[in-house]
Parts: sequence; structure tokens; C-alpha cells
Amino acid sequence: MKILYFAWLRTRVGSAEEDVTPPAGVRDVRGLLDWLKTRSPGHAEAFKDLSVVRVAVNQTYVQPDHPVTADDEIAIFPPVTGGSS
Amino acid sequence: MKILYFAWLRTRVGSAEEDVTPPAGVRDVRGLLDWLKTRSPGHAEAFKDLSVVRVAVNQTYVQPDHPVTADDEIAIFPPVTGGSS
Amino acid sequence: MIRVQRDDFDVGAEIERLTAGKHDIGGVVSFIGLVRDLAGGASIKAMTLEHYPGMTETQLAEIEAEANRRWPLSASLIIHRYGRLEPGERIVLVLAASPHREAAFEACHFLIDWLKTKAPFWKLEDTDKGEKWVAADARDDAAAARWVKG
Amino acid sequence: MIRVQRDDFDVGAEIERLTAGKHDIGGVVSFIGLVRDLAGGASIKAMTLEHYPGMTETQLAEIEAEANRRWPLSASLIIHRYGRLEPGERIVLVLAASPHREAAFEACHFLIDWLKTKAPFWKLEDTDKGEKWVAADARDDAAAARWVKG
Repeated sequence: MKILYFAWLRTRVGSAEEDVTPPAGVRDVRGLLDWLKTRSPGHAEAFKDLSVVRVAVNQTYVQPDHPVTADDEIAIFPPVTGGSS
Repeated sequence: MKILYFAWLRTRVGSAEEDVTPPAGVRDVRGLLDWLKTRSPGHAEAFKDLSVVRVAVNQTYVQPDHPVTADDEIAIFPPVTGGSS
Repeated sequence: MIRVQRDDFDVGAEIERLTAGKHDIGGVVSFIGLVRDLAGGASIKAMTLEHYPGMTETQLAEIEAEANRRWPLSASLIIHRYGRLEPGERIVLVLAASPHREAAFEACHFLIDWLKTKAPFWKLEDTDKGEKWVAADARDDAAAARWVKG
Repeated sequence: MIRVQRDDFDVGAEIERLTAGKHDIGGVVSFIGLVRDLAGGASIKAMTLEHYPGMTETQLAEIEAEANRRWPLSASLIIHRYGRLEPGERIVLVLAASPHREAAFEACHFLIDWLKTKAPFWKLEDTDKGEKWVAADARDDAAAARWVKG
């Protein structure tokens, strides 16, 4: 499973991309985030407040109950801030 | 008194500009329009429907009760249609 | 700034000039009005814009001043052409620049709405069915009325 | 049409290209977003726009398609830059062209509002007080919410 991190989630995790193999019990986005938290203190810090964490599966925004599978590209990032002021 | 006509009011009156000396009884815009109507069949036709006639005195939009004097520049025109579609 | 001119204008250059060196600007909204090739089922060959020199400039300056009173604008511009214009040609450019995009959008929208009902311009269409003076559109009065303060 | 690029863009040329030969267009509304030199009391030296290549293009194309479903547009365009930009530099261009100006205004406004809350871009400000990731603004969510159909 490919995980991409952007913006301050990338800097806190300390990596833009990881290839991970979560345990079989991890079946949805919520489960994945809970498992990722355990990978390092940086991960734990990054996912401390899930209200400012957004997730896309295969480049589509999803909710916490969205399923995840081994072939997915999962992107994790803060709320977007494009455009101008 | 200088009178300017624009758009279809100009073509119906048959002139873009007239210098006129209305009788002393003509004291406001309403009186002026009533008097102008009598000057020619073209004028009468032009001022038939006053709901589509607008007046500016000295380049400011005015209402029918606005006074007019000999030194004024009076412009008479249809509702404006600038800008684009 | 306002300009009334026969000649065309360069939109990119106008925006550049208006915003150059003003680093407080977050958003610039522009409106460009063009001559359409159709009006009320008739095919337009050209349209001729007549105006009232002197009063046009006064009215446009007043409309621009009102926009600057209502919104915190860093810069604004109205350019309106007169004379004979063919389909696809530019008629009018309205620009509003502000630190925040909402103000720029509202001011630009206000400027074109008020211009349409207040600036002394008249359009003569040259169509395949003959010449025709364009009548004022009640929708334009309604659009302008949105901006009248209660 | 949508484009995501590091390079600057030429607003006049983009408008020209978008509208050339389309004589049904009555109004073109453009929004240009610029880098401001101030944010929350801090002086901005530069900002760096990060994005999610692939998803950005998909999202922008979807936002543009939605605008075209909602309004009768003759043409539309979104260009969004990424990378390091200094105050005064252009970040984003949104264009909407329609036979009627109201549709062009609404569509352009919609495009930038939705883009701000949906396109995966993030801004890192380099200020006189250090580097800071820009937090999402609740006003942007409110602005986008206006366009959510009931």
C-alpha cells in the first residue's frame, strides 16, 4: 500500500511517501490512520488531531469508513489552501 | 438654452443639437418637454412616450420637476444601453 | 481610473499597469464585454456605440468613486469604447483589485451593473434585418437595483 | 481547459486564445490571484505552493466540468501555479466566458471558491517570523458552501 503525505503532515511524518503493509485487521481509512500513528513518534504527532487531516484514496476524497486495500494509493494531507488570499 | 439629443431621439428630432429660447412660462424639465413637442412633427413623435425619455441638465440626471434656465445644457435621450449583452 | 475611447485596449497590459508594484493585492477581477453576433434572433453585422462626451466621463468617474467608497479597493479601472464595433470586438473593460477576492468580485460586478444603467451610451445594431436602436433591458435595471442601499 | 504549471502565464494571451472566433460570447470574467506581501501581521518574503500531481488535475477538471454543467459557458479556463512565488506574482487564473455576464460572473466566482476548498494545494509562507504552513480559512468553506445545492 502506497501512502503519500503532503504539507505539514509530510514534514511531521518525515517522509513524502511510504510503502506499508498494514496488518489484516486494517480495512478502512480510520483503521489505517490508527495503525499509522503507531509507526513513529512523528506519525503519532502528525495524526494527533484528525479534524485537520484529509484523506484521498486513488486521488478521490474519502470519508473515514472508506475501505483500503493493498493496491491503493492513499494520500494524507491537511485541508487544502490553494488559490490566493 | 442648448438642447442635445442622442440615439433615436436624435434621429426622430432630426438634429443632434438645437439652440432654443422657450417662452418665459417654461420653468422646468416637464414644461420644456411639453414645449419642445410643439416645434415639429418629429419632435412630437420623439416625445410621444415620455416613459422612455431621460433628461440630464448640465450633465446630471434630473427629474421632470428640475428647473431649467437659459444657460443650461439640456440633454435628452433614451434609457442608456452601454456595456455588453 | 476611467477612459472613454474609440480604440481597442490590451487587457493584459491594463491589468499589469493597474497592479504593478501593489503587493497588497490578493485578487483582481476583470469583466470584458464583447460584441455578440446574435441579438433577439437577428444576426449582427456591427454595432455603433454613441455616447455623451463629458457626461460619460463624469458618470464613469462617479461610478468608480462609489465602488471605492463601498469596497476596500487597491485599484480600479473602467475603459469603455465608442464607435463602430464588429462581433467579437471588445466593448468594455472593468477591473477591480483588492486584498480580498470577495471585495474584488463584488466591486467589479457592481461597476458593470451600474455602468449599464447610468453611463450615457446607446447601441445601434446593424443587423440582417436593418438598423435597430437597442432597448434598455429590465434585467439590467434589476441587476443594478441589487446594489441600491436600503 | 485546466493547467497546472510552475511558470507564469500571460493573462491577455489566455483570454485572447479562449475567446478567439467565439462570437456568441457577451462577457468574460477573470479572476487573478496574486501573492500578497502581508499575512496575519507577518511580512511575506515568498510562498511555496505544494500540490498533489495527478489529483490536482483531476480535481480541477471536475470543478470546471461542474461549472459547465451549472452555467451555459462558451469557454472556461483554470491555470494554477506551484513552486516558490514572491509577493506580486500571479498564483491562479480563472476565466469564464458566456453569452450573458451574470453567468460568467457566477461561474468564475464558483470556480475560484470551489478550487480553494477542493484542489489539493498547500501554501508554505516564508515570513520574517519564519516558515509557516497556511491554515485553511473558515471563510473559504463558507464561500464554497454558497454553491452547494440544497
